Amino acid sequence: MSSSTASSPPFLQLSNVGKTYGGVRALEGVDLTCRRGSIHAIMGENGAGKSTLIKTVAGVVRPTTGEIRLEGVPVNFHGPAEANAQGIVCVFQELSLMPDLTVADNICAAAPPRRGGLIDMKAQRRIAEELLASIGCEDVHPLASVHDLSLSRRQMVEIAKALGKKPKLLILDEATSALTRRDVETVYALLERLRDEGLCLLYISHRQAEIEKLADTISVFRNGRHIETFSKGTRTNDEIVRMMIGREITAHFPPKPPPPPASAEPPLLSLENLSWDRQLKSISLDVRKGEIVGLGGLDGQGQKELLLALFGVLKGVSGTVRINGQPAPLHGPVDAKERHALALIPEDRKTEGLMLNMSIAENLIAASFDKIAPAGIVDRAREKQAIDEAIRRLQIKVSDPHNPVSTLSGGNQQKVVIAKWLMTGPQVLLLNDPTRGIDVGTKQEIYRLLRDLAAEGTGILFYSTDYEELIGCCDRVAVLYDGHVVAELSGAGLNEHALIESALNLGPAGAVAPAHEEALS
Amino acid sequence: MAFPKAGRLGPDNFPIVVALCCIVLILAGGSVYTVSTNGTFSLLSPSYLLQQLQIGAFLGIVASGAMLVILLGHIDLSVPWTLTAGAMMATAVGGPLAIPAGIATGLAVGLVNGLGVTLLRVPSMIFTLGVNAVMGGLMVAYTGGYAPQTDATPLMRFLASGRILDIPANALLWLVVAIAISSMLRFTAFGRQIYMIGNSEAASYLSGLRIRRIAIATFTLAGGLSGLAGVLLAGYSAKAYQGMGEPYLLPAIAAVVIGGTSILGGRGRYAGTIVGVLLMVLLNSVLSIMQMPEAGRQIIYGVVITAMLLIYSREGARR
Amino acid sequence: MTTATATGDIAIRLRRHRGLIVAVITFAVLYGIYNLNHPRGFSSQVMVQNSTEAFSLVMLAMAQTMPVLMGAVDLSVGAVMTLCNCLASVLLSGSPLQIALGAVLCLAAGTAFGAVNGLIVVYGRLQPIIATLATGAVAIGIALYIRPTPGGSVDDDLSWALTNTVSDFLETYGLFPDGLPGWARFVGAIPVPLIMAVILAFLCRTILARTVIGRTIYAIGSSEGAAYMSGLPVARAKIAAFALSGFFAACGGLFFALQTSSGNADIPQAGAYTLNSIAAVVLGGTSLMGGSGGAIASLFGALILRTISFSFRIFSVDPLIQPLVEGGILLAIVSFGAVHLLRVKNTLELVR
Amino acid sequence: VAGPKEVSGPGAEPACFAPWDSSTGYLQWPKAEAPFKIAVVNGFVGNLWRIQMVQTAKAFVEQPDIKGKISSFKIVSTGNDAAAQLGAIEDFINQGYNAIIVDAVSPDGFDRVIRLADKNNVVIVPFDNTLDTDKVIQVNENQFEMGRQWGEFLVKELNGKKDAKILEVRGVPGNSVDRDRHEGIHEAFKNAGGNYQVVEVVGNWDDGTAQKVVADAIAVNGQFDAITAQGGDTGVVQALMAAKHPWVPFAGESENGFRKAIATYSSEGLKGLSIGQSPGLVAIAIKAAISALEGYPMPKKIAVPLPSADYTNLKDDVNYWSKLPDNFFTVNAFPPCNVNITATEIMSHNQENQ
Ligand SMILES: Nc1ncnc2c1ncn2[C@@H]1O[C@H](COP(=O)(O)OP(=O)(O)OP(=O)(O)O)[C@@H](O)[C@H]1O
Ligand SMILES: Nc1ncnc2c1ncn2[C@@H]1O[C@H](COP(=O)(O)OP(=O)(O)OP(=O)(O)O)[C@@H](O)[C@H]1O
Ligand SMILES: [Mg+2]
Ligand SMILES: [Mg+2]
Repeated sequence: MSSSTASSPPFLQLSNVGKTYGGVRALEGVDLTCRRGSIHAIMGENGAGKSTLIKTVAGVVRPTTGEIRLEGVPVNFHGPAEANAQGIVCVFQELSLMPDLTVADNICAAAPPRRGGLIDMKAQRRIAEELLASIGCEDVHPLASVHDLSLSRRQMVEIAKALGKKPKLLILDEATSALTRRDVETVYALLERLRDEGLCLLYISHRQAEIEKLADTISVFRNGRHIETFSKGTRTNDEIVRMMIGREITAHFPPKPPPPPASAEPPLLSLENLSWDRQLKSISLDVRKGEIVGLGGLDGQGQKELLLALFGVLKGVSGTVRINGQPAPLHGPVDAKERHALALIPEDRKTEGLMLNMSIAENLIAASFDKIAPAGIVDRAREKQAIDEAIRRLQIKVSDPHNPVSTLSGGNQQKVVIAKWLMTGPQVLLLNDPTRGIDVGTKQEIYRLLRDLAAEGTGILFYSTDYEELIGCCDRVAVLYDGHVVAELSGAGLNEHALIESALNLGPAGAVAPAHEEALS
Repeated sequence: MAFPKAGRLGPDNFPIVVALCCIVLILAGGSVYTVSTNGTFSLLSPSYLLQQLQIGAFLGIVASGAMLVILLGHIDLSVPWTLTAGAMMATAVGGPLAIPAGIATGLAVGLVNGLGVTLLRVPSMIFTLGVNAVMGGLMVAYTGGYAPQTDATPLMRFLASGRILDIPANALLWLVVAIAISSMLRFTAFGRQIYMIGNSEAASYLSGLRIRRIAIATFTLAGGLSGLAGVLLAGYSAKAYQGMGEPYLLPAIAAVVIGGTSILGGRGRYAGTIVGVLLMVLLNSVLSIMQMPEAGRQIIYGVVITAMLLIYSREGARR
Repeated sequence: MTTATATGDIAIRLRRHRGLIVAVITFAVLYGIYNLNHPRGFSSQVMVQNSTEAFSLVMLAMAQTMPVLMGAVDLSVGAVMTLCNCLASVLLSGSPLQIALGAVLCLAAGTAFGAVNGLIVVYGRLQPIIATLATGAVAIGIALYIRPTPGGSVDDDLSWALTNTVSDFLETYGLFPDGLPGWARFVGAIPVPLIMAVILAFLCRTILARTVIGRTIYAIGSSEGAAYMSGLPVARAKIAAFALSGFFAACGGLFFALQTSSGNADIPQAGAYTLNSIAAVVLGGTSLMGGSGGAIASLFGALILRTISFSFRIFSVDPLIQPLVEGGILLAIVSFGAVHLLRVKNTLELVR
Repeated sequence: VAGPKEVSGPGAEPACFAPWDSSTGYLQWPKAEAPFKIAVVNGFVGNLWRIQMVQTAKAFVEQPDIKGKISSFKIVSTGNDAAAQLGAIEDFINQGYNAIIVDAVSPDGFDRVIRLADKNNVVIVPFDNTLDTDKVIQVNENQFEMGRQWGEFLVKELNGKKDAKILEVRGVPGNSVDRDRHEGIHEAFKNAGGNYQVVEVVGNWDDGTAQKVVADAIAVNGQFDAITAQGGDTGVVQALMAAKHPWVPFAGESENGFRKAIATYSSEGLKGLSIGQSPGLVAIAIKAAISALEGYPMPKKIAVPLPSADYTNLKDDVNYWSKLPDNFFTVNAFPPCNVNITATEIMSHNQENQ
């Protein structure tokens, strides 16, 4: 422990905290201490127990064993409301905004300003405006419904909401995973200011760069156990990674093959002047066999819509899509899957990717009935074989494929989604930020998998908010800005500087569209 | 999880066992009554039990349709007048085409339900309510304007109240329906996909399932089962009449839920529905035999359902 | 953000209240047509009649709004109304004090029954739709026990005073023996049930829009998990929502007793009211998924439903075609909501 | 002051508008100007009885002697909702209708509309499901008497068997008709002085329900010596046949199916009595309303003769129709009232309409 203030008790102290879900030990014998005026990062691979740890502190789950002390006093919360009352505020990994309520209602949800016993709408609006302004989100209207906001705006609203509770201990559980670069800067500045004001901050992220920049203390978790706590800079990155996954990691990204020679063969997927609503503007793009094409840019510039459009989810898309040179009209997911062998890994795995209450096995076969039930009757043997193969291929950590998929950790859930689609044998794979909230180890597995698929001839279109990932993993990156492709980067031109420059539309091509504040999507 | 491994008391089997115990309790309670009044154990006689099976078969067939729709995450409130319309059309057409006409009527109403729910995206609870009102209106207008024939054909009568080897013919028909539906739910892509859509429509859609077609087919099938029940009921009563469907809506839903199917969809076993139906029918019959006044009957009805569901949910919480 | 958002505010509010606006316009059109064709259209008598007839359904629509905003359904509202109707037929007579006490008891009974529903849903973890289906049977059973056959007595004066205009009310109780003061003459033509319905609807709206419990009700419908994580009193709000549902159902039952001067444990009637309450809420534009909509919207939904049946008294429609027309109009109005599908360009929004 | 005056009899056309009993009072309204505006406010419409009633009303006002007296005629059905029914009545009062015929959803609760009707000199005539009030004129068959005749018939057919086991299939619980008929039946049993064992089941006047509960009752109680059912009689007959229960004396309603069964099986022991509530009551109610509007004194309670037929006097195409559906209610015409629309006429009337 690097703590030196021995006189006063530490702000937060966990001793021997453990939590089991049925047979699963999510946490075991955790001892942890957090001081005021520090940003304390928690690291660990998927399923390491980070979220569970946070939930025990925030009163969402009751620990099965152990004790939590706040400023030396043992506490036992019956729900997040009680924790909030003690100044423990958490921004959870799964957003806790109510989508149908207004931004102001959300921000002031639990303790709205009141006058004469009734909620004071004017005061509430003022508070919301002030909080939003303090994190640089003046573009969010306090009366807008949250469901009209983009994911990155929602995360900012979530942060504003947490700040409104006047926290003493602020916990951010992957709260910045979808933030745009610019927001991240604002949030960094904010967090540092809060630290200087004497708050205790717990910060969970899978982005090593963020932690390097922000944290002063780092704790690493593995398999529900606290491995070590140390000050930033006392360990190398490789050492940290080894602590997290318990083994050596060699190269971060698999090597890229040399660019294929220009061929007369038509591209696998070819978009021409694709437009939709106000969010996609005349997009032209090719994906060749065996190529991984990235989609870059700030969040909410049309990347998500482009993937949905290709999968036939959007109505009123104009322009042409060709697959292997043949025009491929976009009729819907069924058509995309069965006729064109497309696959989409959606944005939100909990609601769009998985049937959470169903078993892992059922989820794996969900897209492959034409394979395992050729005549409409499920072939049990084929089903079992397909499931086993999928679990093996993606190394999904399951004790029993008949358990509900909701019992898996985030990373393993994502693997289930990917495995489900690989089972269909897609020729084009569309990925919407597949590594969001996934640990380095799993990320690496996914990168390698993508590379292997490409080598087998699959075309991959890959949207990510992580620049490093785009650079390391993609052969070529199309950067979107306000629905336009503003740059296509490849080879040496594919670097962080160029990515950021074109994402902000500052490139030599100049402003394609008038500067447009991304607010309502 | 929809398909627990055989041999263990999974969360989907627990309600079935509890409901079976409840059935035993009902029969025991009823027998205490018959012994004290008549000195007989008539509730345990094969003839009484077979008769309950015969009466239960109608509810069983309606509940089969209700279960499919509930598994899909919807509800069908159009059962009363769909059933009646099936019966009235069957008797109006008469002759060898009577039964197909009745079932076809049900299928048609179910198709309309399915189209409304999937294409118009009106919540099923409200759309089927509207369809029920429209069907009621149609039948009133039809009866008033055309004075239709309402006598059941001999085949309908035989299917509803005949016996084969002393077993009620309609119970055998229910058995056929039961086998067909439970194997459909277990072994066919269609059945599995009903569960998936019931669990998450968005995920099913993005998995490339034909969610509309499956939903329409499910509603249509449920409508057809209501039509079939109408045909049989007309055979049982030897005629079709307006109010015949009313007593089947809520008991069917109750039977499905008592059988352990989640009212939210995506989870449940057909065996549960069978047990739920038998429970409802026996409870009704025993209360009628005991000459229980309506007030007490309603209270017992409510308390039994609540108590059983509380037991299920406690069990669910324990896991 | 002071000047620039003035128009933005209006646009955003219109967007948030689209359902309500559609309901108000639909009602205005239907009700306008009815009155224009009525021999005594737009008169006080017609308003008295219409508001008396609509009152109980409006209350049940309020009662149903609470659970529906949470994404639940209460299938016991009709039964609780019937129970309170039967109770009132026993309790609403005697001295003014006894009557007042009786009314309070009825409302308390309805509220308590609703609270029990809430407790079963929260602590028994049952799905509301099925739990209330079962408790509704219990409520009807108790109602039948209290009043095995229709009948009972309700104070005549109170019944007359509350089902007529303000001036009738004042006259009945002789509040102004020397003639009505100016203000009373001014408001004298307004029906008392209309005033009560508006007050209760605004009470309901205020609870929903301006209290933490109300906000939690919306939050639960929007995302229950998020509401819990946000530290909102989820369990308390659920129980409160069902208790309030019981309270408004009791208001409906109480008025029903005043209107009919009797109690009647009529099972089909209870069922009809329950189903109509759901239809009213939906016609008001409140989503059965919860999270959006409101009390005022449901008020108009109930009025639309009533106005549809008013029309048969004005226009000559073959009596045996009327049920078909009524069902058809209901189906058409709810299907009309499908036009918004034409605007949806992202089909994923449809399957949520 | 507006409203009817209490007067003493005799009233108009006593053969048709027969007073209930000697104590029945009379009401007289001020004479109104013909032609009249008349409305029928029905409750529930989803069964054949009500449909037949509506058709009878429509046909009746088309008859030459009535047509001239009516300027506007409307029928609405409000469903199972007392508030809507009361509202419809009030609405018709507001619209200036002269008379409103009501098949009431509830026997109580009409105080307010009766008060309004009196204020406006509107005649309200409840029929079939009548009201517990003496402030209006009402038209009905005597339900208690019907029950008593059923009971007496069974007593007679039991040929002095005093310890007989009798099955009584009751109607909708809580309804006053069910109560009155039940009391009439038991009055007859009591007067006969026997030691009858009566098993009651609830058939809700519904064939399907009646059939089920009778099947249960037979399975548990064995054979009965006699049966009485308030409705759903064809269902009861079906249950007897299914259980191979021997035919026994059976007193019940007037569905065509029940009369067909009596006609077919009376020789085998189904000695039946059929008395029923007639949908034709609505015609008498309309006629009574017109008579009241013309200023004649009218009995507060008009007893329509019980249309009765038993196994000894059933005749095909006269009081039952072997070719017509079971559901049909056989009795529709009341000659003393000049109400001569028979059940079959209603059907052919419709068929011509097609
Ligand atoms: N409700 C639950 N029921 C059963 N097991 C659970 C539950 N929640 C979490 N677990 C299990 O507890 C372990 C720790 O999960 P947790 O969500 O804390 O991991 P994490 O470190 O936050 O992972 P990630 O980085 O993927 O979010 C995992 O194995 C997970 O499967
Ligand atoms: N004066 C105000 N200043 C700031 N915010 C306001 C103001 N009035 C309303 N709001 C916000 O706008 C939202 C809509 O509220 P408002 O009360 O105006 O509409 P409403 O008609 O009450 O809505 P509903 O019908 O849903 O109850 C509220 O949730 C609140 O957040
Ligand atoms: Mg986590
Ligand atoms: Mg508001």
